Amino acid sequence: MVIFAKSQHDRCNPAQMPDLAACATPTADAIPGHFLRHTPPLLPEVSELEAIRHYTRLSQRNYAIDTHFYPLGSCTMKYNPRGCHAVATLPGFQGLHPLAPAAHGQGTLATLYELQEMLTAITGMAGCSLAPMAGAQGEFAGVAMIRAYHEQRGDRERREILVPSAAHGTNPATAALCGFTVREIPVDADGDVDLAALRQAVGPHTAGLMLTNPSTLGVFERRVQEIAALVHEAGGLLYYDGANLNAIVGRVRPGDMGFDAVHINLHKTFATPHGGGGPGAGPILASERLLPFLPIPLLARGEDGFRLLDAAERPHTIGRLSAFTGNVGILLRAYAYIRLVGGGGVRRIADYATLNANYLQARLRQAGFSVAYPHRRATHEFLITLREEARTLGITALDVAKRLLDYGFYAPTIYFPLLVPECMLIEPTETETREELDRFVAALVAIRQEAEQSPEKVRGAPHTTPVKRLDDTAAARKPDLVWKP
Amino acid sequence: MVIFAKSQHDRCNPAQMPDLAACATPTADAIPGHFLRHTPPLLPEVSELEAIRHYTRLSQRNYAIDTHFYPLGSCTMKYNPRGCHAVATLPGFQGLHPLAPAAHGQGTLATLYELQEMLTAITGMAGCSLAPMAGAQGEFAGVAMIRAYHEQRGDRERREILVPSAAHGTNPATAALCGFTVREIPVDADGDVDLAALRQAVGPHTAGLMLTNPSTLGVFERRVQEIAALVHEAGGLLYYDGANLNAIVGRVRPGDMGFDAVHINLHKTFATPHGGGGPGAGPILASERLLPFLPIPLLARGEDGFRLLDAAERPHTIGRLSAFTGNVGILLRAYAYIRLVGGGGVRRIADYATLNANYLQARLRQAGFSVAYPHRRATHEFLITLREEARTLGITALDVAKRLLDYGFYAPTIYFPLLVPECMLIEPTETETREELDRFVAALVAIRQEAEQSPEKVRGAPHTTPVKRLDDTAAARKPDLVWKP
Amino acid sequence: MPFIPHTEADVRAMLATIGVTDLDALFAEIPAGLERGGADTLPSPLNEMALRRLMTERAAREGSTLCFVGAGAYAHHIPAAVWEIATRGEFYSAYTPYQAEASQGTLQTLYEYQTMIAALTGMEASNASLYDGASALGEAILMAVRAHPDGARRVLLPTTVHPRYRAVARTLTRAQGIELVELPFTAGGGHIDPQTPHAQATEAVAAVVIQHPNFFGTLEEVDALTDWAHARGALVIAVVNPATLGVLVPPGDWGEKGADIACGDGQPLGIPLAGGGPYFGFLCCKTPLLRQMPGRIVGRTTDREGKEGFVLTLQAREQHIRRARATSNICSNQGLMTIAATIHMALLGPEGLRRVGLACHANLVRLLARLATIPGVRVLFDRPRFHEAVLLLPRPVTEVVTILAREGIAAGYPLATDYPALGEALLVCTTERHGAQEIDHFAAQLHKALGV
Amino acid sequence: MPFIPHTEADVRAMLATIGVTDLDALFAEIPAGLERGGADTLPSPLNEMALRRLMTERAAREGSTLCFVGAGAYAHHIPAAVWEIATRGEFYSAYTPYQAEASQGTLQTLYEYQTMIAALTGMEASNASLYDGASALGEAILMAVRAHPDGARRVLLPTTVHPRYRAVARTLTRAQGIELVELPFTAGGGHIDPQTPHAQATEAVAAVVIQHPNFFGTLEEVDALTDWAHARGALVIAVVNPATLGVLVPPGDWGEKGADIACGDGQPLGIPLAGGGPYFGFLCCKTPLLRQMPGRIVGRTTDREGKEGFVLTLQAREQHIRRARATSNICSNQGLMTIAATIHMALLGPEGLRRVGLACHANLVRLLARLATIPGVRVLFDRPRFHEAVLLLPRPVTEVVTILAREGIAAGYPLATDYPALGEALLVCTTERHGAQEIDHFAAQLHKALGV
Ligand SMILES: Cc1ncc(COP(=O)(O)O)c(C=O)c1O
Ligand SMILES: Cc1ncc(COP(=O)(O)O)c(C=O)c1O
Repeated sequence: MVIFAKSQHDRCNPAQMPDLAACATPTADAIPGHFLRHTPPLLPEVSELEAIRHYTRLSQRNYAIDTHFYPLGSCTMKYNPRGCHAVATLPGFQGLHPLAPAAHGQGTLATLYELQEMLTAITGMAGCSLAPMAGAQGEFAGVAMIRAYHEQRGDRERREILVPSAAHGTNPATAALCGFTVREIPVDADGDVDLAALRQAVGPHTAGLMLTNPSTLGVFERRVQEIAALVHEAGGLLYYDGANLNAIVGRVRPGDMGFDAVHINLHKTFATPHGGGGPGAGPILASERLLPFLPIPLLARGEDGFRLLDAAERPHTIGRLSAFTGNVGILLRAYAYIRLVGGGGVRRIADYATLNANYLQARLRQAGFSVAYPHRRATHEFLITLREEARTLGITALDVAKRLLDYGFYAPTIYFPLLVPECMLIEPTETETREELDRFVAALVAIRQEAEQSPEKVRGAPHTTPVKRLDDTAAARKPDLVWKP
Repeated sequence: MVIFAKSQHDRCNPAQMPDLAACATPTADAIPGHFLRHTPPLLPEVSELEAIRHYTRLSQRNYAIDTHFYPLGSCTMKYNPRGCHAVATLPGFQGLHPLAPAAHGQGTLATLYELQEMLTAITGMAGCSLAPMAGAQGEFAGVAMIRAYHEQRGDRERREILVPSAAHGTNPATAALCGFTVREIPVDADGDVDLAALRQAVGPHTAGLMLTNPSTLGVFERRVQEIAALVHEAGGLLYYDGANLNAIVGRVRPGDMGFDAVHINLHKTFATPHGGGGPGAGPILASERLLPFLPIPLLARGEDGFRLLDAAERPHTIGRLSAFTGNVGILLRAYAYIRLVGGGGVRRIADYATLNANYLQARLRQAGFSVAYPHRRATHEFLITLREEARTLGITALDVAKRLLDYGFYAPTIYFPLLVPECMLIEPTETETREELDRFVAALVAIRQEAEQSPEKVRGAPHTTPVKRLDDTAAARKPDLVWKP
Repeated sequence: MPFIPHTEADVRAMLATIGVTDLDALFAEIPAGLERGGADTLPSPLNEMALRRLMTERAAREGSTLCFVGAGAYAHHIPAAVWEIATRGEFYSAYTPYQAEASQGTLQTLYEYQTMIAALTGMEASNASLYDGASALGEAILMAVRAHPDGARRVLLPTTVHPRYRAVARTLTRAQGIELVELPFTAGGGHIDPQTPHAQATEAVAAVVIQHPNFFGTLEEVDALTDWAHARGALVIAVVNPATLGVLVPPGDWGEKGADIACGDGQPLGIPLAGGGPYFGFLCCKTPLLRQMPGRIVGRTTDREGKEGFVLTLQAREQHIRRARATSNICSNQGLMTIAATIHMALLGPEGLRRVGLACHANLVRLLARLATIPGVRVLFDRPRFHEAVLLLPRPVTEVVTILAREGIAAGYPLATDYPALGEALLVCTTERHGAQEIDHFAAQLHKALGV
Repeated sequence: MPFIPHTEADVRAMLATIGVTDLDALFAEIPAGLERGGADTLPSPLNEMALRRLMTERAAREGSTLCFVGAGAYAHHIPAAVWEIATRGEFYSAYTPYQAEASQGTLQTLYEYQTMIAALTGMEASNASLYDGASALGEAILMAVRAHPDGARRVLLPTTVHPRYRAVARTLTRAQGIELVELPFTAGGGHIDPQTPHAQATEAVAAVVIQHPNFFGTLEEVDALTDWAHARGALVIAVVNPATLGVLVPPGDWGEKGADIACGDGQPLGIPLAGGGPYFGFLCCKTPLLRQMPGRIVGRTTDREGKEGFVLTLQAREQHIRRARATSNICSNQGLMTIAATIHMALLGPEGLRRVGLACHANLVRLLARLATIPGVRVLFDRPRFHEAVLLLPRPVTEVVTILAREGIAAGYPLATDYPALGEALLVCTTERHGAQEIDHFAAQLHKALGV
């Protein structure tokens, strides 16, 4: 039941309301009547207890990292340390106005400055802006920088961004938003970029290439150096989508692979929470030649302490991405996480994420599941395809995904990548135990058995969730987006 | 599955461990070997994520005020404002050592002092000690004070405490702990103390009478003044068990009824949380003649600020009840609650708790349920008896209680009071809405209908909880109290 | 190993299952010479205890004890319950609700959010959030231009719109060949003269942006501006502060037909200042514009047994389906912030929000009355305003701000950089959190700092 | 009305259903003249915002930034996760788990608590908590006396037991005719001479209490004392700090047969100092004493389908069943605190707890080494000790403590009131939270305060 259905006219919470008697009554400065609202908005009128009960119970209708294994490929659902949350929400940080005098924000600014430096070291790049508020905004910043770079050189013919067909949807969408034409490059049977096709595609119209490495197919792009050389030789620049950094962080630096712009999803590799869809943070890093274009604000260390650099000091910047300093609270959490794991720990992230993925891949293969790229090592994630099961048993990846919910697991990614039919992109992350991975294998095996013996059980799944399978089609056909009394 | 079954040897959480390298290695002061433990204790070895997942999921297996209506009679399960929790756990309060120099605790001490004064005003007593850590400890303090009073006067023959048969179990248990013999006084058909029996019982051996008013039968003891006079005339003193204060707070003061000692359950009337069984707080208040005996520490206001009075300044005190200052965090929450509702709000508590109880009683009576004391007004709670249903349908109060869980309600108190067979002691509290009470009536009506039509459904309840009906008998016969590998 | 649960025995067994001898072997596909690390220069690990000590020291350095800065971020009271619930692990540590059946908590809350924010703004639909108010304006402009039937690419952007919102809008729309035309404000009122737009109406205009109350706190003639825009075939994009909408006419009711798009920052609805973020952008529209909306949208539907449930819907607009032709590149949004805002709005209700608005404004009136007694301090602009105002000071603003900062007071937002023509101008703001005592204290300290 | 959801329409309808005209009518049974209120003198209501302001000011007045006081309450690191989970509404706002099927969260957690605390102390059973360590000792003494086959009512209570624990034990046992005999400590070691008890052994002794480490931080000869007590037919009651039991031999293993009862305060297991409470008392015993145990006990059982589940058990010991013959009057205990402690122990594990103990002690060694360089400061007692020590100062302790308090340092617990014979003695304590820098700072400030 929605909260509006629990609303009762005139119910209110005086403990949460300003006491108007305590405020001087505005007279001279009274607001003219025609500016005033006459019908109150349809907000719920419920008691504090009712509100708490409603949202507490709603929360219980979620699966989350804190309650379930959540092997959602390309999303890096690892444990979000509560200690990071605790320090990021210390009252001093929480109460700071973003436009307070700089003398008032030195604790925050010092921390952000250090984070800027640490991310620069981790990626092997020349500089960093913490401004982007998610991966996609980091992509936007990076591609806008590439555009600004070519424009500044008067190189106005470069109107094309190359994107491997395996790329995440944000890559082409970003390129388009930045005014570029998107050209897709196919991948070969082993999941690597098709070099021949790339060679054909690059040229004087190439502004740049966007690459995720490891790719969203769960494999490491082995010829990344050749790719970089090809694009660079053609005068294009390289963009690194860092959403999959978890697989290599501390081991390989995007800067060393030859990338000119790199974004990092702090809400993936650096364990900040996903919050049911955000907020995240997508710091953007630049090679030497893209440095001038980084989005503002940037953090600088001066004589009087730390401060934010704005457009006056960064004349070539692509500009601002947010009204203030980006998702500061998320940046603080990522900083805290890096300090907790330390230098050695950053590398261990990749080691054990990769171990977990390869172990799970090996176990599933032994159990008879088809791995999409059987000749490849898994990275932090890997793909299986249920094409055979779909053909012989009439069971889709979606059915299996829904049935997994009944077994107490969130489902792997299935809507993506589009290249592999009936796929499951599985990313266990390093924070899960071997026992949990074994339980997951057992569940998949059991579901396949069910699919053979009582397929309607699988097709009708989920059975144990608060609602049964939901009708997406009806939702899109006749959108019901706001409640009406 | 218990957490020990999830344990894996050698798994640990370095983020939560001191770094021994950072500590000087003890050499001279090394602890001799025979003091050292050789086998590590059986604590779980789980990751931080596993611990969080385990206890988060366990928590979801509870009903609580924040998730369900919880009409548990005699327990006053009302909303526990989160604002009170927030202020009581401000870092300044949380970090204060109880034995820190007094200069360091002035914020806490000032607050406790004000609370002492406020409770004194609310009860109409002469003084207050915040020391007792729950209602039962408040009772202990009160009865120990009565004992000390008689002893100080050399009145050593008063070895009996009178307790109405309806009293809560803590009353006789407390009297016994204080070295008294307990004498039960019956109640009459209307739920009042049987005055004739009381007259017979009082005498020179009477140390005092313990009374809850309103009583645990959910009715106001109408002849409380006569009772007080009777006991006082016989030289005994009167103890007020304030567990039911919610019914009359702000309207009637125990001091005006003639009581000499009063405890208050802050975790009931003053909305501090119950925490699955505590902590609570049971401040004890005294009439003029019992003042010298109040337990220490007491709060005093001096020239240098507030301070705690100890035995040196309170020579007649019954002594200490805890190592430090009692359940300070709970006291802070109660203070915050009183400030939030204010003077007028304190009285409203009683008004609306009583309104809700009488409304629910009226609705249930209209629906055909038997009210235990049909000629009486309900106070903050009331009793129904399912004796008829038990006889005709073979359904017990326990069955109905369990079935209520399936309907999304915690069950009323049924193990108590022992005087009324197949009873349900129902206390809705003032923080529930009329709609919720109506839903509860509908559920009871539906369950009675089920009892007629498909009694096995009721007898087999609960059906929707994480476990089905549990075997208490087996638990007590062969106690399994600690897990063994 | 912090946050990695593997024991040595686990690692051995797992490597054996994979069929390799060590962890390095798992990285064999990485070309030789590329592996170089990068984490070596990072500090060694701290445990949570040490981290807490470090960060507590830093947080203690943040000195604002009294804040009169507004300018797009507002220090409102937030009920303790809001974040107690919003940070429950089930909300905090979930992902975007792709598997709807296992995400009903997030989904229903977002649906309720959409309903509430649409009700507040008087609009018909809402998405489930964008990054912040400024980027929401950028998206609103892109959306309006996409939706505009004539393909017009000019958008009127008054200088009374938050300067940083304008800056972000420029960043986000630059590559789309959109022309952002800035309208000047009146010297006396600090608002857009409803007559002024006529001068700009030489070419087709896709949209007119109206911030109300505007950046100076001044109330705009929203009815006249809206009707003018509509008469020209332009869409109206409202930029509003949701905390004012318990009191002020919602954009959906401006003029004859109401604004077409309403956006802004949701921070005033229960989100702490937190140094600038995370906040969240909201974006609402009338139904005809729905399919141009960027971002996640939640819809109500039924399950196979006819029971009510909630799903992400209209996904064909989004990057993961439509890729280069999506309505935006946004993927992660500010989910948790909208969950908090929903709880906040549910706790306040219509009456609570109304009182917040009235109290904010009443405090401003009180503050201005106090400041009127300080020689040389002048209040700029003579139009009706709402909880913010521009002061003109008789001493350089930067000096005054520095002096007050030492007293723990964040005095206001200096306007010199964004509006040099205004002179020594300081934008000040009050909310319901300012007590009479604090207002008096600020006035007294300001008086002292001015040395007059 | 704060926290009362009734609208005027509700009230009218409800009164009509009851059949009365106003609220006062509901109180008609209260004798005339008795109604007088009492809340009239209370202050008028504050909203949460104003309350927060008030309490934030007060909390800011609490000045300890550096604390070297122990004496029964210890400033340990508490993982953030502990209270994030423990204050989830489902734990925080539930009652004593009477309806087991709807309380499995609390019940299973308590069962796990019992297992952990029994494991730590090396005992066979545990209850689900008592109020605090001191009252737990009182209950342990009552329990031992009840259990003692000969009806002996003498209990040996060394003066090395926390003075306040002794005080509480006196309060709680006074009316039961129990004789608490205090044993003196050795001047050199600050411990009970294993020979001394012999002198007291003239009459039957029901129990001997041993605190270890004792109040001074000194380690007692627990094996010899335990064996001596058992040889005399007395039960042994151990008072222990659970945070030491990752390192020290648990009471269950003392001497030949081990202690019979172990109790103490659970505060060091994840409970904040919080001005003195709420903490929790733990009480463990060997199986034969189980039915004399006071307080709630949780047991594991099965449901009607054979599935594991948890219930309150052995309730026949308790006041609500046995009334005047119950094992105690306790009803509410400190439930939430044990839930937090359980999570804390699960996060630390055996190795974490061991390291906490070692680090606490290592810090003490460091502190004592630093203090040894200050002229006139002497460390009292030459026995092995654990993370607490008694200092003798060359200047009145109260003066020194006052001076250091001004610097934000809580220097220690002055022993003059409880042990006047010791002279200018100060009990100091270190935990794992003290960094080298803080220890050095304390030593430097102490040096300065002594003016030597
Ligand atoms: C490969 C890849 N790139 C980019 C993104 C976009 O990141 P964000 O959601 O933070 O905008 C994602 C998110 O899932 C991703 O998986
Ligand atoms: C009437 C009555 N008296 C005393 C008590 C004991 O209070 P506490 O549980 O706080 O010790 C209770 C608790 O339920 C009670 O209902």
